[in-house]
Amino acid sequence: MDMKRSYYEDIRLFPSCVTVFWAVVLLAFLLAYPFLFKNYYVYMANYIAINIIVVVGLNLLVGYTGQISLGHAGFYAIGAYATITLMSLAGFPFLAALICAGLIAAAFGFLLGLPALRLEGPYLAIATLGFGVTITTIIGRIEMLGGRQGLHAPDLVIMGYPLDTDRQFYYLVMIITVLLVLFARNVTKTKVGRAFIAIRDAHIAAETMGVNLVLYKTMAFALSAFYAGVAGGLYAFVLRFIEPGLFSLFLSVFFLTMAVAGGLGSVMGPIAGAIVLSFLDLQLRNILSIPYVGDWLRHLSASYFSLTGVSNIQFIVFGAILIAIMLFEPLGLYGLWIRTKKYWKTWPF
Amino acid sequence: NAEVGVTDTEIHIGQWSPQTGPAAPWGAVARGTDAYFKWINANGGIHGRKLIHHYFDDAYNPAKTIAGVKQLQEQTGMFAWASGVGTACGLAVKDYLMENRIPWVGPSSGSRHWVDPPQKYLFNVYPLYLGDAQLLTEYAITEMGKKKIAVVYQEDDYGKQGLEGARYMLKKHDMELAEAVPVAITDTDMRPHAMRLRQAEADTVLLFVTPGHVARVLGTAKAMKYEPQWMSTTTCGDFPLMIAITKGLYEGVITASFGMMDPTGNVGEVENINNPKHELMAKYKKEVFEQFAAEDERWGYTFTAGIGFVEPLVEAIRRAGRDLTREKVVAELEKMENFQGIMGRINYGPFDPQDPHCRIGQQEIFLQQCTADGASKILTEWETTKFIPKSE
Amino acid sequence: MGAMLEIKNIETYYDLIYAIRGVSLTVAEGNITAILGNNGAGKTTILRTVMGLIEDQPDKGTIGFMGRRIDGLDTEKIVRLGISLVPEGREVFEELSVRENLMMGAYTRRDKNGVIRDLERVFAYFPILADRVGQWAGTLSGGEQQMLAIGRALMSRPKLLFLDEPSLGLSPILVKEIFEIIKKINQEGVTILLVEQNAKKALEVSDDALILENGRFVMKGKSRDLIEDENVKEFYMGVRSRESAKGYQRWKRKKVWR
Amino acid sequence: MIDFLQMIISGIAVGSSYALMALGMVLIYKASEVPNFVQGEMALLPVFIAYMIIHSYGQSVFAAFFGALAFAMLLGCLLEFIVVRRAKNPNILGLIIITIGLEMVLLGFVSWKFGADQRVMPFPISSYSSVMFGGVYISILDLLTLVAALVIMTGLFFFFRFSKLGVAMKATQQNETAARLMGIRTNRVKMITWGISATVGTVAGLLLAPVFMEPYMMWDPMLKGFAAAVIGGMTSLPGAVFGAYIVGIVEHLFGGYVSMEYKAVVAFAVIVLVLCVKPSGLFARHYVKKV
Amino acid sequence: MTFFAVRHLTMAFGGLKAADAVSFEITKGEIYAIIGPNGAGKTTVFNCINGIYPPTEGSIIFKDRNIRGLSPDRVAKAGIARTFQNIELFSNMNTMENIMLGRHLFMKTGLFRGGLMWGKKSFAGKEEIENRRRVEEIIDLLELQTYRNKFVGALPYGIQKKIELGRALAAEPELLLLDEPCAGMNAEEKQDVVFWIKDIQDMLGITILLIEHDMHMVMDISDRILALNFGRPIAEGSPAEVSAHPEVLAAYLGTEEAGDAPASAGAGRRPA
Ligand SMILES: Nc1ncnc2c1ncn2[C@@H]1O[C@H](COP(=O)(O)OP(=O)(O)OP(=O)(O)O)[C@@H](O)[C@H]1O
Ligand SMILES: Nc1ncnc2c1ncn2[C@@H]1O[C@H](COP(=O)(O)OP(=O)(O)OP(=O)(O)O)[C@@H](O)[C@H]1O
Ligand SMILES: [Mg+2]
Ligand SMILES: [Mg+2]
Repeated sequence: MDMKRSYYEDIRLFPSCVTVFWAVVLLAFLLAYPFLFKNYYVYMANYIAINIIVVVGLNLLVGYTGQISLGHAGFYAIGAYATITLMSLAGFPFLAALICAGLIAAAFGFLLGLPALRLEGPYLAIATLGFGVTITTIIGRIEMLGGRQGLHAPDLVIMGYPLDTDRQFYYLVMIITVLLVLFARNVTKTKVGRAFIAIRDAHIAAETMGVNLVLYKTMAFALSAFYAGVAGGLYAFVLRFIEPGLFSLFLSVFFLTMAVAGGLGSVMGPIAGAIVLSFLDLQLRNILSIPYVGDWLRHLSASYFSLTGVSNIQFIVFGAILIAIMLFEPLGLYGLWIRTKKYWKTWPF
Repeated sequence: NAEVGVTDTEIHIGQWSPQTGPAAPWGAVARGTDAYFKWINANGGIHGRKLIHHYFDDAYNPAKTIAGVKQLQEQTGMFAWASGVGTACGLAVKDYLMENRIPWVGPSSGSRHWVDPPQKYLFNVYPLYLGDAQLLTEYAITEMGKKKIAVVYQEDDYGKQGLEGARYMLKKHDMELAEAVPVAITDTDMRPHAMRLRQAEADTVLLFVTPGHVARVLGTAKAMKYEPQWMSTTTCGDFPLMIAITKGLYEGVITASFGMMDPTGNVGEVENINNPKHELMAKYKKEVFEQFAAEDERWGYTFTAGIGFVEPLVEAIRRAGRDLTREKVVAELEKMENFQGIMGRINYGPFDPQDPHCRIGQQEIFLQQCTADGASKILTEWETTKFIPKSE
Repeated sequence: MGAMLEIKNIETYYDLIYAIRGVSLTVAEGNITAILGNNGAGKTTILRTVMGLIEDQPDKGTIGFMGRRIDGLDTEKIVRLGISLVPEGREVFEELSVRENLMMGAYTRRDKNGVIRDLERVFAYFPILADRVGQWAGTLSGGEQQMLAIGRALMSRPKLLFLDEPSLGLSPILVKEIFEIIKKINQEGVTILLVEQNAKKALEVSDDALILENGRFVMKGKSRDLIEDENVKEFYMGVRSRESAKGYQRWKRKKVWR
Repeated sequence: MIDFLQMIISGIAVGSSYALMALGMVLIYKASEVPNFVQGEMALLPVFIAYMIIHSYGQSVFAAFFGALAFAMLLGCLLEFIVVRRAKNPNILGLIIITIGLEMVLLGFVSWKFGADQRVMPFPISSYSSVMFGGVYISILDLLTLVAALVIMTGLFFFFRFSKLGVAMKATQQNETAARLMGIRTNRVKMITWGISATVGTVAGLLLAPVFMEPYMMWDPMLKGFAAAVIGGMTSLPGAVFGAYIVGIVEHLFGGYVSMEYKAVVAFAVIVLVLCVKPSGLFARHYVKKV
Repeated sequence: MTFFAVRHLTMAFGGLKAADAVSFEITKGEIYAIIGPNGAGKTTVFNCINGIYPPTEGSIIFKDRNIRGLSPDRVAKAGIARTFQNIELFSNMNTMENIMLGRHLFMKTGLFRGGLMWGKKSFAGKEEIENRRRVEEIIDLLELQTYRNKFVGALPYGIQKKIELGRALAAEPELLLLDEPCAGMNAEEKQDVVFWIKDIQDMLGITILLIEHDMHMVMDISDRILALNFGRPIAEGSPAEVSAHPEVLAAYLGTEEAGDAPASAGAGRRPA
């Protein structure tokens, strides 16, 4: 029986030496990454890291607090626009602008959290969805924010060091990502995180145990929006150009997909989801250049479908992968991981 | 050879386009380019080198455009970039391409952003939307004697610059715009828009929207018994297509055109994209389209534009000779004067950061009117339009 | 009387949890059979297994109902064969009215008049349900929901009725009544398999009884014999509690069954 | 005044197609509690099939439409049977993701098979002719849509209110285990619901296609239909139709009198307002869990 | 000082008065039980006390303060904890975390201090450990050790009831509301619960308000009993008094005669 040798064991970051080892390996890998891979992959890592931030934040809301959001692209947009505007119009330094942008997004999250207090299920879904599309519509109308033409990001300088290549930006993004992920992980292990889960599982009971529903629900919204806002600010500098069309409903749906397919209610799950699905999203458009498969698909298209529409195969594959994940592993990629672990534990029996 | 993207036998050229998503109809541009390059290669290539065309699907999403451009540029190495659909997508990669001094020729949208401010390595081909609007407005006022002109515009560069061009021309005539109706790209219900136009009693309506929206606006207005003179842009100039998707309502609509048929000396005559009188077009149809396009490809404006937008690039590569470098290509492009393929005449000049005209390329267009069977009645000669700089 | 339900050596898993460890049981036609056991012994699991509610289970063993094998059949089919379950925790349709809930119980029946008669019968057993007939079942009190669940099961006129802790949360008078009703239903020809915590009442009303522990039967017999058994008395009927509650007698005896 | 009436009428006209989508959504929500994101594409594929029947096999429009509706029924059933049913212990979010996945597959399939070309569906009556009531125009196609929406709503309403299968659908949604214990073949019930829902959606699709057809044509009606269903209460059929008319009329009045630019999003603002007052929509009883 | 009192509490759902002018008072340290037939309004009274339902009328006094109209979390803060009739556990947490949630009110870790829990010396770390110690005490008391790291969703009913009790205890309430703590337990387990309730009263000094249908238990441990029927109090007093009260006998306990005629008065219709 696992007896309480020390109370701290359950909550500490590295439950065993093995995890410390793997964490160090991971950290070393992350440090060396830009030197191991071509620039494009560094760019991709930045892109994925940013998705990780959003999805980890979204998971705090969806996975832990049980509130659905189809409007995270809105917070993301707010973060991106606020960062650039604060820098170019108000002359904020980057990090300050980024944090302020996160806070502005959080303020919007708080506001959205208020009507969300009484809503659930599809009602909440549509309200948040409405928020997402409204925000981008409004941004698209504000000339100061570049309207539909979009905005270019200003030059990025941190404490005198210009960061204009993807490699330089990589370290900044990684530091922020790791910090935010650890923060989220700690939140979920302490009082606030428990309150979130309690609200999700049995909100009446949570209330009678002293959890202030208004406070914690809006806090979940604000926190999650903060993550999206910070990620949005970073995203503006990964792309170096933003326009309202980027922050479409599809993006919100995509965030949610990453969170759910990765596995809700865990911190590792969304990370896995963000990595796998972002990668798929970027790489599937090359599906026709895979040797043999591509030729076969072209052949198939020529005889039964249309060659002009052949690129749409990526949707079919992407959709099918989503369905497969959810059908075979309702807990998402994280569930898969747990199962594999269980399996190997008993290996070779 | 030291230049990126050029080997002894190959020249790598990249392009992005939406093959999927709501903007997928524009994907035919890249497929046109592709067929054109294949045709060139089949005819011996350029100075012994084949053109290797890498086009990828970005689904009209700037984020994916950036990713794809970086991937191709950094992994395979592109010598130059051709065309590329979408203003936002182009804007997203513009800085990257320019900072790396990679030539980019013929973005397939008529946005002022490509030339204002001009960029050394970016050569515009598509006549600006500002020009379409000017010519259409001018024609409506002076030739047709219209009094109340309204604009339906998409809420992006395309629509807004069209609106700006129309306003510019109306001001010259001391007239006011009767109504400006914005359309969101996601709108499918055009009844409110048609209502607005009818309320304003506009006798002429300029449509700066996609073909799909045009079809819906025309149909809805017709059901309300509102039938003004409709006008539209090069974007909606594919008459056979428009006649089909409007079930014939497109008859009589006037649009601007950037080429594909030759108005010179033919004014008042009827031309047909399927049996063009334009010699080069006829040739392309027979040799490029019929041999190298996919079986289900449609011979239409979008496809042919894919050829037209890259003709200057191919020409410049040809002129640069066997010893190919980017600088040489740029130099050749700058020297280009009155070059004409299937579009209008194209002129560039030595790079001058103050003068957009050195990169604007084509500045002339003409007007055509749709006949009942989808052919074009040509209304004007080539007309040179004026560049309107950003107002701030 | 022959065996109506015959369970042979079934084993059931919840994923990796081995919940039922080889259980055999026969329910004789016309009898009331009771299963007793601690929390988590697996009583509910047996019922759910028989009803086909646990996917891909039982893992081993066979279940026969009136001479026909029913393991592996869909729940719907099993219900249509004439078995009905009053599930633990009531499981009423919260957003349907009381009447609609009851009518759902008669879903598989085609005889309209019979259904109406049975509805009357249920209202006669549980008059309070007649008062609440239009109310959403989710807003009923706990006991009312329990009555509704039993009534609903009766509406399908089952040959064999499973009751999973029917007295849970009922007031003493209702507990008494429920057991009377159970007896009455039984006398009307319905065979009953009863799972109960209230051992005394269950043993009084039933013909046969079994005691389940940790997924195995540890005792079987006629109810009137078990009722006299010392161990059963002490652990399941709480004879001792009478004297001790206020006396802080907090010693505990280990249960030894074999 | 005429303008105002025209806006109301136009709002109702566009609301009718939202209403059909909303009805489809409500049906599936009633049976499986899924906000069904594949609703639009379940209609899209049959519409394109109808187009194919007309153009590739030269059949009459009526035959094609009939074929499309039959195909929709089959498609809905198949989606449920092949995919949705296979979900192990599905939770709402999982099901949303599955429907989104299905949406991608079907949309990809249609775009792959038919290309991105824009087209229109032949239709027995001209899609542009209209009738006039005292200065207010309404196109015949719109009128047809309106009638279809009301007829289908009434039919479904009575079906749910009075048929045993209707109540069984509700029961299935609320507590599937218990429903199975009642002998309700929940799988079959759900399958049929999906079939009916797809068919209702296809009616909307077929009535939109004569004006314009492309692979993305159903996305906006689907979203608006979803919005309408939510305003109406997600489980109420009359609510869905009513909500759809609210959305349509508000959009038109807003577009006509206030701002065209925000017309596309005004529906969502209305929703948030409505939900602030009635968290479960206008027509559904708000059920608060009892402890 | 009034420790706890309910005065003229009325709760109406539409036309139905689930609680109708209920009044009673509890002194500190006693065990007070509410009994009554199913649907009599017992749980409704609890829900009103907790602030889950807004009472239509009446007042609820706790330590000289009217807590009617406070939100449930405020009521909890004032020192009232409860368990539920139909188990409301956080099914995706394990036993320990469930009980840890009971410590919610005692923990000061907010978002920031929680997120910045770097090590056991940090504020949040220290606080976690400290509260964990309290939780372990409760786990020991209720003999839940084997279930400590198990997800509660799949645990047996009786264990879940115990965990709920533990969670309520973790909040260190002054007044503990127990809604049918023994339902679904066998005799032996019931006995354990009885002991625990006594312990809670004696050792922790917590006042207990109890709903229960098991008359043996109620008679055994409660100091005073209130009987409700159709939302109205019908009898109050010591166990002996109440159990002898004729109305209680008729409506709730059932006399021997009533037992012979099942479909009779017991679940009786509301008097006209
Ligand atoms: N869904 C489930 N997943 C995993 N384990 C389960 C599940 N349901 C029950 N179990 C486990 O199976 C065992 C038997 O449970 P079961 O509910 O059958 O007991 P029971 O005898 O009915 O208890 P009670 O008297 O509390 O109702 C228990 O140990 C329980 O933890
Ligand atoms: N939210 C509600 N809406 C409508 N009626 C309700 C609501 N909550 C309770 N009721 C009704 O109030 C009455 C009292 O319910 P309550 O749950 O308080 O009973 P109870 O005394 O706890 O019974 P039991 O012992 O069966 O749990 C019941 O008739 C119930 O139907
Ligand atoms: Mg059980
Ligand atoms: Mg109760």
